[in-house]
Amino acid sequence: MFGQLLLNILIAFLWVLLQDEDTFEFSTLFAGFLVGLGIIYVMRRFFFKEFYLKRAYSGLKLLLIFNRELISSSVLIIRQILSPKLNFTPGIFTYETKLKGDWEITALSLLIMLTPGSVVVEISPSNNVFYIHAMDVPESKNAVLRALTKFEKAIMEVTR
Amino acid sequence: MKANDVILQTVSKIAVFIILTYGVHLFLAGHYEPGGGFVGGLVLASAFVLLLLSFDIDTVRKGMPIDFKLLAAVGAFLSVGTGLAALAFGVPFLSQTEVSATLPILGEIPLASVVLFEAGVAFAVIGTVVTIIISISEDV
Amino acid sequence: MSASATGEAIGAILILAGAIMAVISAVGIIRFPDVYTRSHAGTKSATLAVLLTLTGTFFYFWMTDQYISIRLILGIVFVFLTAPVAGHLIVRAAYRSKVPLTETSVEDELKDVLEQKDYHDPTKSEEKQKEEGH
Amino acid sequence: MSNLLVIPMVLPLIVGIILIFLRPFVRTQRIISFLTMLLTFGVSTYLLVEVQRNGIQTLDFGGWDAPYGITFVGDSFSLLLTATAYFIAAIVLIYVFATIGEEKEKMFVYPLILLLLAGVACSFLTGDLFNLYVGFEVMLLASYALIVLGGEKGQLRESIKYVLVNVFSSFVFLIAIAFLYGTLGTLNFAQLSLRVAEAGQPALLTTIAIVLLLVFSLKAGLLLYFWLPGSYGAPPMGIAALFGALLTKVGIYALFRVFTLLFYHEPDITHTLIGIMAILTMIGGSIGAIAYNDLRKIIAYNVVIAVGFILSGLAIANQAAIEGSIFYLVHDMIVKALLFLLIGATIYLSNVGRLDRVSGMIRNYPLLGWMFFITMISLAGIPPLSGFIGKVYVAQGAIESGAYVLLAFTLISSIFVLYSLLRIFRAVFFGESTISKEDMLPMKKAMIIPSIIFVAASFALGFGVEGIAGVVSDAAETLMNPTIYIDAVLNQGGA
Amino acid sequence: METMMSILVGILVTVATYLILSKSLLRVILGTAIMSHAVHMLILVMGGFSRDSSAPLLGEEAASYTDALPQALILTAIVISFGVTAFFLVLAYRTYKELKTDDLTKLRGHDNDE
Amino acid sequence: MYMLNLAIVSPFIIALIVPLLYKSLKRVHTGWFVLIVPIVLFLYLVQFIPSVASGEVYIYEVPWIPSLGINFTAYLDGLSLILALLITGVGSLVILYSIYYLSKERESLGHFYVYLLMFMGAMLGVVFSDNLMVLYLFWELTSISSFLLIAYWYHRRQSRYGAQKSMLITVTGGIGMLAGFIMLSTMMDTFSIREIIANVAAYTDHTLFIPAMLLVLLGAFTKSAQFPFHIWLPDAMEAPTPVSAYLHSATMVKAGIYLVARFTPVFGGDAVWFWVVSLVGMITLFWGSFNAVRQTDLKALLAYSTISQLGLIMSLLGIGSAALYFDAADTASAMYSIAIFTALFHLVNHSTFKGALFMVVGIVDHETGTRDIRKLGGLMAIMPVTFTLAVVGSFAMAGLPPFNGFLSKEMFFTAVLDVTQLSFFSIDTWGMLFPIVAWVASVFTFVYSMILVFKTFFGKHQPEKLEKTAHEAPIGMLISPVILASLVIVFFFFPNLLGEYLIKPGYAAVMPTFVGVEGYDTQFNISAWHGFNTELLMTLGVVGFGVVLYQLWPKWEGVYAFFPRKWTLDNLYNRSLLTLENQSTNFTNRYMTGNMYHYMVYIFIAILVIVTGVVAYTGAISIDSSNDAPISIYEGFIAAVMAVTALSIPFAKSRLTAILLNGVLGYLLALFFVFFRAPDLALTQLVVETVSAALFLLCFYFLPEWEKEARKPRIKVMNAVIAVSVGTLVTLLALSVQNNRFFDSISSFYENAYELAGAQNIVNAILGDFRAFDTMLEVVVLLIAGLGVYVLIKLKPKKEERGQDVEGE
Amino acid sequence: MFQVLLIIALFLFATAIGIAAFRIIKGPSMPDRVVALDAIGVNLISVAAVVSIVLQTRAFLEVILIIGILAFISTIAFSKFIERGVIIERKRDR
Ligand code: NA
Ligand code: NA
Repeated sequence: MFGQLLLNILIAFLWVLLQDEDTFEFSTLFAGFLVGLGIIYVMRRFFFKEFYLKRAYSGLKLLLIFNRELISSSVLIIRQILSPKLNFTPGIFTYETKLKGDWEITALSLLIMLTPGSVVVEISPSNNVFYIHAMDVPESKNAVLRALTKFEKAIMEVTR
Repeated sequence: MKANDVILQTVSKIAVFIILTYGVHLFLAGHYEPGGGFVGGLVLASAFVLLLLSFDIDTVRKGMPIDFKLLAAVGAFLSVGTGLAALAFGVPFLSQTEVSATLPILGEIPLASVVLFEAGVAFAVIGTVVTIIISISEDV
Repeated sequence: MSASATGEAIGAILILAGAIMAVISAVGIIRFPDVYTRSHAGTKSATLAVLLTLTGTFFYFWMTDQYISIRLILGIVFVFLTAPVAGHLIVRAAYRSKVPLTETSVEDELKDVLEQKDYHDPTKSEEKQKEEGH
Repeated sequence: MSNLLVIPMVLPLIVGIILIFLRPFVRTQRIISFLTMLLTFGVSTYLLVEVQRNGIQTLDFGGWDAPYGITFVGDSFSLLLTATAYFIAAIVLIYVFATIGEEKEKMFVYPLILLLLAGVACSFLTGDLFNLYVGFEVMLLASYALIVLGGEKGQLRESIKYVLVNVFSSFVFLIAIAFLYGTLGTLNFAQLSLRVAEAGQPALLTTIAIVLLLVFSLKAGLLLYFWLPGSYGAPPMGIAALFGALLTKVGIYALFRVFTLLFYHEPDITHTLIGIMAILTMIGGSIGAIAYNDLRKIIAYNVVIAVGFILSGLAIANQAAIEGSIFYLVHDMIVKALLFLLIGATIYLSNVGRLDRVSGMIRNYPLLGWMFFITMISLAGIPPLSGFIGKVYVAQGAIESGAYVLLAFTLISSIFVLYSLLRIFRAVFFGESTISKEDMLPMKKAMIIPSIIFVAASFALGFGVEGIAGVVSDAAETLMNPTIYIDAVLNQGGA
Repeated sequence: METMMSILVGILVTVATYLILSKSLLRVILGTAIMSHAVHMLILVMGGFSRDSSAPLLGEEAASYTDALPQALILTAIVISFGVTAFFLVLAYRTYKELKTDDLTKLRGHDNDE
Repeated sequence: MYMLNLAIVSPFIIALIVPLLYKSLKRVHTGWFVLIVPIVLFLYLVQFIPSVASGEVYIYEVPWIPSLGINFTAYLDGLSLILALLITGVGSLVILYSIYYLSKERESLGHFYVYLLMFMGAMLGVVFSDNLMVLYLFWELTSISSFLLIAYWYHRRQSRYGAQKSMLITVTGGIGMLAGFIMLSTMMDTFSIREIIANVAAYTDHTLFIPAMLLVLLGAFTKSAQFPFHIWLPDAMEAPTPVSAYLHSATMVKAGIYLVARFTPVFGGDAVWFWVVSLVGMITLFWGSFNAVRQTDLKALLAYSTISQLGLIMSLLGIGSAALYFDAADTASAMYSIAIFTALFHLVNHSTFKGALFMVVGIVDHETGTRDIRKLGGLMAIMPVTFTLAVVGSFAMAGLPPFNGFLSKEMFFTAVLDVTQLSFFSIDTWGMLFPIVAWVASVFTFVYSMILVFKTFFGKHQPEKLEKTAHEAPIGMLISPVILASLVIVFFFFPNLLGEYLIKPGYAAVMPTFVGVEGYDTQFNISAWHGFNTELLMTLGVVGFGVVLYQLWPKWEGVYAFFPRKWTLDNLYNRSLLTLENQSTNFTNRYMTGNMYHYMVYIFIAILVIVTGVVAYTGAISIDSSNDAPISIYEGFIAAVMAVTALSIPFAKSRLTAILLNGVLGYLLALFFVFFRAPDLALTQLVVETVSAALFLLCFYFLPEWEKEARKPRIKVMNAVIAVSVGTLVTLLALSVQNNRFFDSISSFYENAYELAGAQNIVNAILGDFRAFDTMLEVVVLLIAGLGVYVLIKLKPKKEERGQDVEGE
Repeated sequence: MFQVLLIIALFLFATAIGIAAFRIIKGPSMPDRVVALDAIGVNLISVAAVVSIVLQTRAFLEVILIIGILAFISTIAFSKFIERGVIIERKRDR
């Protein structure tokens, strides 16, 4: 219930932003609210889970961690692309997570995948085992695992 | 092992909201910026397509029990109907009125018949595209 | 240095960086040995490239026109959100359609799991095997 | 401005859309669709009379003057064809009621027919080249949906060809529109005509005209009729009757419009080519009509022959020939519908589609047999039935222009028409009766009433030529004098 | 630019034509899809091209606008092509299901009478 | 006022109620009601004889299509009166005869009399119509009613065959005639025969004059069974005998004669007319008589005899037309014009004796069950009245006294002998052929006439070969032939009665310029005795040779072997129809293969040939790219990528690749839309491309993988050539258009979109307002596509359902 | 200078697109091609953004989000097709 309201307000603001008006108009927000109401009404049956957007700080921290990992692993992969001889050993390994629920799992997956050098190939039906493909297993597996635990912790700070 | 679509479905839910909002915006913006009934409708339809791809027909049906064929017909009816409305005023068929009313809360919105016309276009597009996609998908 | 010149400069740098990134990732798509590794280049590096470009464009319009484009922000968010999912789906599809890992691959912990738990994909017909050219 | 002019197009359109909502109520759908056709026929006829009184009717949609908006132009030619089309549609509907089956009735057959007619009417009435394309597409898509209605193997097989050819021709149409827009910068027929005239129809425009000629030839079945015999054999007969009566006629209409209003400056190239194509069409059609024992094929090739015949008039392009073509066009629309319905009834009653598998049906179904006989006579152009006067006028036009080859082929083709249908009559209706009294299927009234009406119409049109002679000569005069059309569209109200 | 575009249109038409002449229905449909690209591009090119014009949006307050009419025409044409392609594709698929072939040479019908 | 028009139409009106009478009054033979019609009409027409004989004509016009000059104009003069009296007079007798001939229990008389009345009305229409189009109308109606009457017993194969043959030949001729009529009317701007006759002098040098003449003759010759179109007549004998007597001997076949006579004032005097009419007539005369001799079926014999006699009349009309070459006052002209008189005289005579003979044969057939002379013989004793009638008819036919045939035969000899004295139309010694052919034909005529009488009525009676026990016909059946036979004799003894009141006015109608010239009244005195002149010697020779030939018949039968069966005209007709149908099937099957590929190849080739041809002819291609906007490097690069992508599609190994590549094309196209400053287009293109790709994927699950095109390299190369040519053509034309922008676009108007439509997006203003109609319809297109897809998927055929598979075949 | 840089950037993007197109043509596996298509989509976004600057218009910024949306949808569709053949299930057995 709360999540829906939140989302509605979110859409209303999104609406205001999309209008590209020079000044903020309450009427526009209201129009956006109506639009959101319509959309959410149409979509109401998809709300299986609720969504909380709190703990902005935790979120920001997560973002920072993520950015650092993003840049470092990007460098890694660019080096690999540009190295005259391709010399790496990719592979798939597993990782069992403590996270629970669709949103947490999804968030972690997104972070893993956005970090260059690692892709989630599968998630077990039980929602707890990640099968991850890494560019260079001996070298980056540990780095990925380290990043994973960092992400996991940061996510939990946000969600729990 | 069954494929686990949790990532896809979770992200799709968010994406669908963005797409739907964007679609409505495109539809209404058409008078001034790129967009309009057709593109708006198509984008809205693609939101449904995304839902269908991420979930399945039964789920989407349960979520939105709409007969899309009829939606298409409603759209066509609106488009032709706004044209016919002109007949009642003794002006040529499809004459669009150009009133941009300033309503108390909503502010200035283009209340032109063209909006109704475009809405018809959008409905028709959504209705048709989704009808086609669902019809094919169901035919196994 | 005027705001517009700054905008141009920041924009140009970011965009150029993005363009170079784009080419590099494209090279990766060409050079890497299998679809899994290519997907690292294709969906991740390219994502980074587009994020750079969009950010550059955003800054340009912001600095020169004082125009904050929500579309751009929305675009950035959207790409951030969806590009990894896309990558995940492609790789999973590749794996499930039995596209082999490159020979240099060292380990595959998924292989047994996928096969052992009576994994059977009914939609997989012969013609699809043929289609992948393997 | 007369909003009435849009009614022949928009009424079936809106009713067709509404009927989609009335899907489960078959009876209601029937009544409404039939009344709509009748009403639209009435309005078209009224407009036709109005044109005789007050000249060409125009309607600028949205109030945007030509050439900027889209304009509907109702002259005698277009309204005569529109009225005829609705008359035919109304009558054919009765046959459809009786034969199509509830399953298809619940699958939007009436909305689709109404939309088909809306497309046809749009094509007849529009004064805008691109809108003509759109009108074509409305008609074509409705026809695509109708041709596969039922999903039989044969239908699917032939529909593929029908759809592909039409899709392709639509592309070529767009290409031609693009070229014309590039050179002339406008889409309005009247303005196009002015600009072609002003430019003096140089070689490039003539070439583009030829591209358009090919486009409409594909649609009309002029020379490029390969798709036609199969397609017209595919759908349920009631639908096929509409196809046979209306679809090629729209292409023919477009050819007449384009090559009398726009590209009439180089007849040595364009009209000669039309003439050659018409001759080849008549030859191919004639040969095809006697080549098969399959009833559907025989009548489909008869459609082809008529296309060649009617376009002979355009190739000759003098007042008499054009008048003759218009007379013949109206006749052919009605009698082709009749022919299809009769063959439909024959196939239904005999349960056989070939002339070598059944005989003596005139003993079982005398009314059917005699109506077929009359239809045969009518199509052969024998007086006093409706085909005669058109034939005479085309021939007269040919003689006036010294087009003796065309004269010969038009006349010889009517012998082939006669022979091809005589083969059917002789084999199917004459001969020993093969259907015993016990096995005889009862003939539904609704199945035969439409044919009776069409036969009556053929007689009425034959005897009552005087009644439409004025309209036809006005139509031909308007076609022969582009200024009449241009003035009506571009100088309305003003000068 | 115009010459290059015209040649590109020609290439697309060539490919489309070649595909339309295929046996396989699928190739044919793909041919029509490519043909639609070619045609839309052609209409655009026929509208003319100038580097000095801006998009036909009056809000941009440009000195001159590019010709909007061909754009509107293409939009309509795109929509129609889409409808037709959808129908054609489904027709092909139904045909394949009923007749078990998508080979046009096998979809002859009973033309060979007598 | 319009009694005459009404008279013509009255048979049609009565025909409408005949089925009613037939159904409601089963006990009375329908013929009795029908009989009233011709009798009343005959009596009505008889009234006209005196006034017409004194030179009056009657015209009544009922407007039909006045604005086109097509009116129902009834025109009564001497010529039409002769024919009309024959039509109604012989008609009355035939109907009377038919009442006894056709059983009211077994036959569907309702149909029969409808056809017969229809024919009668049509025939009256032909002879009374002054308007060419109305004449044509009735002319074709006679063909149609003849068709129906021949096919009266349509369950018989031969009936259907004969009916179709006659219809095809006569209608074809009719259509030719129509062309001739239209040529005449186009030349002289009238449909009225009278006006044409009045104006023709100014048009004899018109280029259309001779074609019109030949076409009109085509109609006449086919209808009157002239060589080589005579072949339908013997097969028309499948009709019931009263029909043969009426249509195929006394009246319908005379329509062609009538037409030639009617148009003699138009075309007569022209060498072509003279030669064609007289020669065709002579050939027909000979060929008919020659073939009649070998017939074993009595009706077939009479059919060939009719052909022959029609040829005779035709040749007389041809010879007579020569008179018009000369000045009316010229005495020489009178000599030839007498042939016209003879023609009309023989026309009447022939109707009497041939009508009687048909009825006789009908009686024989009716009473014995056969018409085969090989089975017949010795009937003289059993059927004395019939025998007498046969003798009268046959001897008249053979040209023996004291029967009317003798008179006209003698006059015919006079006419052909006169031709030899002609010195015009470059006739020279060829003129001798006329009397020779005439004489030879007369010999054969004598022979078959004798065969008719002697093989049937003399010799041994062979009851075992007959289906029935022969006996004399009922009195009712004999009345009509007796009346006709009486006339045969009456006309011999009082020929001038006939000549004065009927033939002379008829002659006056054919040769109007000769009326009233010096000696006009005296030349038409018919007498049986002219002294021992050449004509009489010829007749004696005919009898002599005829008797010899008759006696020696089996010995010279072999002559016919010179005309191999394979090469008869009948065979020619049959084989050409068969060949036509077979070759049509072959030909059509060869190109209408049902293979879409072939159709597309034809279409592409047609486009290439025609457009390239016109381009080559007009020189439409003119290219100048100097004004092009410069290409940016990235645009060029994208274009190159697009080209490569497109070109690689045909080589794609899998459909998914192809669809992906197509998607790339679509996306890059969107990019070009961006380059071309078309944001709306780019948006739409992108979405549509994606949704289309989704559709492709949806359907792919069910569709087969695309295989490598299993085609011969030759075909692949051809396809490639076609494809490249089409592409090149489009490019060249596009470039030419860019070099030839004759006018500015109208679209600057739309730049006022904000003021006009309150919109800033011009494209949208066009779509939503200026050209909203297109948009509305495009929505409808989409809707239909959606419905179509839905219907296509949801409505599937139910297997094994009756009717379904027929509908769908 | 700025314009030149932009043109260079556009050229680079075009090159990237070209390379990706080459991968689509070459394959070898289907997922390879989808990866490349995705890359093209992403590069198109960049091009649209840069062209907006070159042409001094905001009109094409609309295109950016659209491409993002559509690239996402099409990649899902293609992946599902490769993986399961059916891209839209009637009922997911999950
Ligand atoms: Na990663
Ligand atoms: Na719009």
